[in-house]
Amino acid sequence: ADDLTLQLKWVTQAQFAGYYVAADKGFYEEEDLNVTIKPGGPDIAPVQVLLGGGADVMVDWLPSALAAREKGAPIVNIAQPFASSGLMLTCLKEHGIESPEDFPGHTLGTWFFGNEIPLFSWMGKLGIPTDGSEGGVTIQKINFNVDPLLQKQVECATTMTYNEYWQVIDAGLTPEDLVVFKYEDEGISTLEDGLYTTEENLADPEMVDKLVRFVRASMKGWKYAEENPDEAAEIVLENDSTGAQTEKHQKRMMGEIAKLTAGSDGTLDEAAFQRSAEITMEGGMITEMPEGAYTHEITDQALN
Amino acid sequence: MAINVIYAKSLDLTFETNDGPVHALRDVNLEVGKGDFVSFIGPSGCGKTTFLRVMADLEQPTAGTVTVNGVSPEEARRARAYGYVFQAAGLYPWRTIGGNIRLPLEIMGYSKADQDTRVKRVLDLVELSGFEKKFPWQLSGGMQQRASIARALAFDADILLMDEPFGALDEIVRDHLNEQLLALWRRTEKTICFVTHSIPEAVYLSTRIVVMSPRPGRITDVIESPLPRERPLDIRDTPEFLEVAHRVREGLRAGHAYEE
Amino acid sequence: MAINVIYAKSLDLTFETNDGPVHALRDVNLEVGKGDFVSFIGPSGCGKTTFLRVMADLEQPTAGTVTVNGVSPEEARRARAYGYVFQAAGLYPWRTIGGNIRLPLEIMGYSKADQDTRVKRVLDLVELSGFEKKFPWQLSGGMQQRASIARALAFDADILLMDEPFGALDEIVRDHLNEQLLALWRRTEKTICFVTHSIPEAVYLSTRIVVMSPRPGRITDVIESPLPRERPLDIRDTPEFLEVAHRVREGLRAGHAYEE
Amino acid sequence: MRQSLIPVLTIVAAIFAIWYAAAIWLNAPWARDVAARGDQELSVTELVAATWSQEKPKLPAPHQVAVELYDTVIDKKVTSKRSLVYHSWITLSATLLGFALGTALGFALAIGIVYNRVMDKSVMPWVIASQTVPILAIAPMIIVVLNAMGLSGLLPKAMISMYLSFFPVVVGMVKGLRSPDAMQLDQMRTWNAGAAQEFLKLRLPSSMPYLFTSMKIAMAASLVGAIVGELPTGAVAGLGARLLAGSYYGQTIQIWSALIMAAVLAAVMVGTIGAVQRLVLKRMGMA
Amino acid sequence: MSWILAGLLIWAAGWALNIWLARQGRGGLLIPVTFGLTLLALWECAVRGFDISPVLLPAPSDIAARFAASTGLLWEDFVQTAIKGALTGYVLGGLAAFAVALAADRFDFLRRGLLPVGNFVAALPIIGLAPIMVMWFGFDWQSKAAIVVVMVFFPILVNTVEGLQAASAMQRDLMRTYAASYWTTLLKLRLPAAMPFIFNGLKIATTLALIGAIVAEFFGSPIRGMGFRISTSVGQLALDLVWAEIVVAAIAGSAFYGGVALLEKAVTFWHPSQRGRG
Ligand SMILES: Nc1ncnc2c1ncn2[C@@H]1O[C@H](COP(=O)(O)OP(=O)(O)OP(=O)(O)O)[C@@H](O)[C@H]1O
Ligand SMILES: Nc1ncnc2c1ncn2[C@@H]1O[C@H](COP(=O)(O)OP(=O)(O)OP(=O)(O)O)[C@@H](O)[C@H]1O
Ligand SMILES: Cc1ncc(C[n+]2csc(CCO)c2C)c(N)n1
Ligand SMILES: [Mg+2]
Ligand SMILES: [Mg+2]
Repeated sequence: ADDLTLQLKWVTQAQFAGYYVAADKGFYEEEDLNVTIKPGGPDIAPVQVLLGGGADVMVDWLPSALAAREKGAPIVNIAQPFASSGLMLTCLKEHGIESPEDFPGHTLGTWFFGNEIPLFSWMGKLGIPTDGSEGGVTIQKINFNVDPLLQKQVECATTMTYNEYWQVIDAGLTPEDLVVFKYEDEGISTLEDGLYTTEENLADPEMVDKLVRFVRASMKGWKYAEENPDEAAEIVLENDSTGAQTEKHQKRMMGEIAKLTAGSDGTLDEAAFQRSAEITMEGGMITEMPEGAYTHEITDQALN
Repeated sequence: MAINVIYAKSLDLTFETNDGPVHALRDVNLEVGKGDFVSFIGPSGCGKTTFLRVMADLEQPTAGTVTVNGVSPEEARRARAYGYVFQAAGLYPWRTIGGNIRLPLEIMGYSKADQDTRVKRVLDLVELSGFEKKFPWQLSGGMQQRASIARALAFDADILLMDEPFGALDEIVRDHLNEQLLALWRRTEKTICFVTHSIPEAVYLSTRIVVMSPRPGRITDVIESPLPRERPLDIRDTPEFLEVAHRVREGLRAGHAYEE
Repeated sequence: MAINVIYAKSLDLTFETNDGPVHALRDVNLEVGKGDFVSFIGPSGCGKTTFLRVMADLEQPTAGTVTVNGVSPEEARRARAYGYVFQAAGLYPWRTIGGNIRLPLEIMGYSKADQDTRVKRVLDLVELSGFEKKFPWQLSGGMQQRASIARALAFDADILLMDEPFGALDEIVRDHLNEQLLALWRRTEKTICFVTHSIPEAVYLSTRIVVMSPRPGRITDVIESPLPRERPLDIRDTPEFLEVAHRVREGLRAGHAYEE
Repeated sequence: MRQSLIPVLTIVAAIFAIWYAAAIWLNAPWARDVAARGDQELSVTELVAATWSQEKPKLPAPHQVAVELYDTVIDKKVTSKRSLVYHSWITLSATLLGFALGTALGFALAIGIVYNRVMDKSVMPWVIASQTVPILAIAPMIIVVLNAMGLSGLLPKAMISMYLSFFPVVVGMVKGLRSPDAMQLDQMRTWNAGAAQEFLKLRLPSSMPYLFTSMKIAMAASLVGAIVGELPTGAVAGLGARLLAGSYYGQTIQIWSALIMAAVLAAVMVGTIGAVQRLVLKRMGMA
Repeated sequence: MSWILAGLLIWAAGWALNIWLARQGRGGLLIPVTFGLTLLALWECAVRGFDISPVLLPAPSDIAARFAASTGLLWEDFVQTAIKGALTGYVLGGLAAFAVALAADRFDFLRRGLLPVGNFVAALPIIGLAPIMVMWFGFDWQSKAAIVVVMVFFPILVNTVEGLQAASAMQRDLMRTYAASYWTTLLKLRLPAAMPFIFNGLKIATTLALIGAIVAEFFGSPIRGMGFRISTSVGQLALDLVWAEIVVAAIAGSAFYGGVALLEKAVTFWHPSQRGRG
C-alpha cells in the first residue's frame, strides 16, 4: 500500500469525521492507501508541516492558505469537501445587540491567525471603525474557546456552528439568550476546510495518482459520515487519544458538520473561491488576486 | 568574697560524631575572679577551644554548670559581656579590614565618630594602619589574625576570651602585643581567658595558668603565678619565671604519652 | 659545585590591589643547596609566604628569575618535586582526615595498598591515629594543622615547602614534631624551606636562617648555623645556639619600627 | 519529617479555606446570572452551594477537582486514554528524558566554560540568549523539523525539556565549579593534578550544593518543557494535551486536575532530588 | 553548494579568530559577537544553500530587513510585554519570593509548612496557569505580570533559602558573641553570604520572566505584545516578523541578564568565583 500523511488543522473532532471514517471503514485500504492522520493544534501551522515534509496533504481554510501562498509557500487546493461556512458571531442578548447596527461601542472577540479577516472586512462593509475610536468597536483577540464570552470579557465572540456555539449552550445559556450572525448569511463567508498539497507533489504523476485515490476515498468517507452521523462520531471518539472529548458533543457536532459538507462532491466552486479571495484581499491578508491556487485536476480524476 | 566572673562546676561535654562519641571535656571545675588573667595550655585537641566556647555560650555542656558574671553564659552573651577572638581569623570576605573591625561597633550601636576613632586606635595597636581599606584575602595570615584581634578589642567588653590569638605572629610582634595586652588589662581591669601553646607566653601574661590534658579533656593543674602585675619583658629571665615555666612544662608533658 | 636546588636572583613581586600596588618582594636573592634546611623568619606580612609561593609556581614574580632543581618552578611543579604545607590547614571539608591525606596519593597514582600504609604511617607520625574517619570540622585547629602536615609528608617529594606548619601546636607536640622532622630530613636528605615565627625553632631546625624585613619584603640577613646535623633537644641550651638565636633576634628587631 | 506534618497541614488547610472562598467570589456572578435567567432569588446558602458545584466554574472548588482526580486516577484503568495516570506517565517520561539530557548538556557546557577560555567568552552570552527565545514560539517549529526528520513521540518533547532545563544547570554549575577558594586550587597545583583530577576531586565536590539547587529548578523547568512540547504535537496525549483539550472545551475542572497532577509530579521529583541531596551531602560530611 | 562551502569556511574562520582573540586575552564583547556573527553567517548560507522555504526558516538578511522596517511595531510590543509584563512581574515575584524566604527563615513553622507547599504550588506549569490568570486578571499586562510572578518565584525562593544557610559556623558564632539580633545577623552576615546564591536565582529568573510574559500572551492579550505578534504571525506565516520579535526578545533578555550579572559582580566581588577566573 502507498503511504500518505494527512495533517489536520485542529484537534481530533467530528470536524474531520470524513477522514477518520474513511480510515476506519477501510475506504483508504480499498484504494491501496495507508493513510496517517496527524491531529493539529493551536500553534501548529499545517503549511509548515506540509513544506517541512511532515505531511503530504493538509486541511486548511482558504484565507490562510492564500496568505501562505502569497508568502511563498507553493500550496494548491485540490479538493473542497466543505461547501459552506460554519463561522458566526455569537452575542449575549443582555448586552443589547440585536442587529449589526448595534455593534458600535461593544467588544467583539475573534480568533486571529487569519480568522479575524472576515470580521474586519465585515466591519469595513458596515463602515464601523475597529481602531477603538468613537463610534467604533473594540476587537479583542480570544483563544479557541468561549470562556471570554461566558465571563463577559467580550460581548460577542466568534464561534463555529458545530462547536463553540454548543459549548455556550452547554454552559447553561439557551438559544434565546443569544444572538447569532452567520457569516454565510451576511455574505462574508470564506471557504473553510479544504485539502491542499504542494505544487511539487502535483508535478509528480505518482503522487497525483495517490492524491486522486485519497480524495476519492475521503469523499466516500464524508458521504458515509453524513449518512451515519452517530457512527461517525463514535469513530472520531475512538481516535481521540486525549480522551477529553464527549460523545454528546461529538454527535451534535457531526450533525452540524453534515450540513456544511452537504452538497459538495469535493469539487471547488469557483464562484465561492472568487468571493473568498476578494474578502481575504479586502481584509489585507493578501495583496493581489491569487493565480493557480487551486486545481480541479485531482477532483476531476477522482470523480470519474 | 567577690563574685566569680567565671565559675564552672563538673562540666562534661561529649560530641556525637558519625563514628561514636568524642569526650571533649570531663569533670572540669574552675573559678575565675574579676581581673584575673587566666591562660589555658594543653596539647592540641584537649578541649581548650571547647571550654572557651562553653563560656561563650557557643557550645552547650552535656552536664554540669557554668556561670559568667553570676548568670548563665547565654545571659552574659546577651549582655555583650565578652569579646571573643577565634582560633582562625574568620573575617567576613565582603568587608574591608576596617569594615570588619567596625562590624561589632555597628551592631552595638556606637556612634559613627566613635567607630572611626576606635577603628583607628585598634588598627594602630595591631600595626595595621594603612590596611584599613584592604580586603581580607589581600592580607597575609598573620595580618588577618591581627585584624581579628583588633576586632575583639574595638569594643568595651569586661571579659576577653582569646583562642590562640598570637599563634601566627612572629616573636617580636608577639612580644609587642603581649605587652600591649598586659597594659590594656592593667588599665581596664578586664578579665581575660587566653588559650596559648607557648609556655613563656602563658607564664608572662597570666595570673593563673590552667593546664589541661587530652581525651577526655580534664584540668590537670592550676598554677598561681607569683609574679607581680607589673611585668617588664625581662621578667622572663628571673628565677621565679623559669620556675613557673618549668612547672607548666612538667604538667604539659604528663599529657603526652611519648614523653613519659 | 653542586647544582642549587633553589636559586633566586633579583626577584621582585608587586600585587596590584584596589588601592594601589603592594610591594611584597623586592630584589630577593637566595641559593639553597641540596639537603639544606632553610628557615625563613620575619615580621608578619613581610613576604615569606609570597616567596614560598613563588618557588612553588603559585605566584609569578614581576621581575627576576627563580629556578628549582635547575628548571623553572613550573617544570619542577609538574615533576612533583615538592610537598607544600599551607599556612592554613586547608583540608577539604567533604573528605575525612584519612581521605584528605590520601588525596595527593590518589592524584599521583599510588597503589591502593601503598596509600593505606602511607596514610597510616603519617597519621601515626602526627599522632592522629584514630581520627582517620573524622571530618575536618570535627577536629581542633591544631589537629587540622597536623593533618595538613601529614598530607604533605605522605608522598615522596625531594623538596618540602612548609609555611608555619607548627604555628597552632603546643610546645610539647612542637618539640616532638621538630625532632621527627629533623630525623626525616637526615634520613631522606630532603631539601626543606620552612617558614616560622619562632626563633628557637628556626635555630634548632635549620642549616641556614633567612631573616626578612617588611614592605617591601627584602632579605636582610642570612645566618649559617654552626650547629651539627645531629641535634638533640638540649642543644638549645648550648652557647652556640643562644648566640645564633641572638643574631636572629637582632635581625628581626631591625624590621620593627617600634623596637628601635 | 514528622515535625513538618502539622505545619504543612496547617498551611494546606489555610490554602483550602482561601480556595473555597475564592471559588465563591469568582463563581458567584455566573450563579447569579443563571438564577436571574430562571427568575429565582438565591439565598446565601444556595449561592454558596451553587458556586461550588458548577459544571464549568471559573474556579472549581477543591472537592470538584478531587472528584475529577479520583475518577481519572483511581477509577480508570491506567492504560485507558481517559486515565490521568496514563497521561502523567507520558509527560513524566518526556520530562525525565529531557531532564537527563538537559542536565548532561548543562554539565558539559559548564565544564567547557570553566575550563576553556574561548568557550567562557563566547558561549555563555549565547546560552543566555537562547533562553530568551520564547520556547512556545519555536517549539512547533522544532517539532515540525524533528518530525520531518522522522523523529516523533518522546524525543521532540524531551528536546524542549532539555532546552529549558540545561540553563539552570549551566548557571549553577559554572558558579559551583568556580567556588573552590584559591588555596584549595593551589594545593591541586602543588600536586600537579591533571585537569580531570582537579575536576573530580575538588571542583565537583565543592559544586555539589549548587548542583542540587540547580537540578531542582531544572526539573521544574523540564516539566514545563514537556508540557509545552505536548501542545503543538497536536494534543495527542499527556498532561499538556489534557490542559489544551480542557481549555478548548472550557473544562476548567479538567484543567485543574491536570494542573494538580503536574504539580504533584513536580513536587515528587523535586522532593526526590532533595532526598538525594541530603543523602549525598551527608555522606560528604557537609550536612 | 557554493553557499554550503562558504558556510563551512566562515565557520572555520570564525572559530580560529575566536581562539586567537582568547589567546590574546583581549576581546571582551568581541568574542561572543564573533561567535554570533559566525552562527548568523552559517544560518544564512544554510538557508540559501539548501533553499529552505521562507515559511519554514527565513534567512537572517530577511529578518534584518523586516526588523528595520517595523521598529515602531517592535517597540510597541516590547513596551507591552517586556516592560509592563515581564519587568513588573519580575520585581513583584522577586520581592514575594524574597519575603517568603525570609519569613520561612524566621519562622520555623512556616519553613516546614510553606516550603513544601510553596514548591508544590510553584511547580504548577505556567502553561496551565496562563489561561487561568487571563481569566482572573484580564487580557492586559496584569495577567502577564501575574504569570511572571509565579514563574520567577520558585528559583528565587529556592536559592534564597539555600543562600541563607550559606554562612559558615564560625561566621555565625561571631555574631552570637556580639549577641546580635536576628535582623542584625541577617543584614550583616547572612544576606551578604547569601548573595551569590540569590543572584544565581535572579539570573535564572531574568530569562524566565521574559519567556513567561511572552508565552502568557499566547493565551490572551490585547492586540499588541511580543507574544501576540509571534503567535498571530506564525498563523500568517510571517516568519520574518516572528524572528524579528525573537531577536528583540533575545536582545532584551540578554541585556536584562547582563545587567543583573553586572550587579552581581559589584555585590559579590568577594566570592571566589568572581575574584579570579580559575
Ligand atoms: N593576593 C594578594 N593581593 C594583594 N596583596 C597581597 C596578596 N597576598 C599577599 N599580599 C600582600 O603581600 C604582603 C606579603 O604577604 P605574605 O602573605 O607573603 O606575608 P607573610 O610574610 O607570609 O606574613 P605572615 O607571617 O603574616 O603569614 C602583605 O603585605 C600582603 O598584604
Ligand atoms: N564539632 C565537633 N564535632 C565533633 N568533635 C569535635 C567538634 N569540635 C571539637 N571536637 C573534638 O573535641 C576535642 C577537643 O577539641 P578542641 O577544639 O576544644 O581542642 P583544642 O584544645 O582547642 O585543640 P587545639 O589546640 O588544637 O586548638 C577534639 O578531640 C576534637 O576532635
Ligand atoms: C490558526 C487556526 N488554527 C486552527 C483553526 C481551526 N479551527 C477550525 S474550526 C475551529 C474551532 C474549533 O472547532 C478551529 C480552531 C483555525 N481556524 N485557525
Ligand atoms: Mg583550639
Ligand atoms: Mg604567611
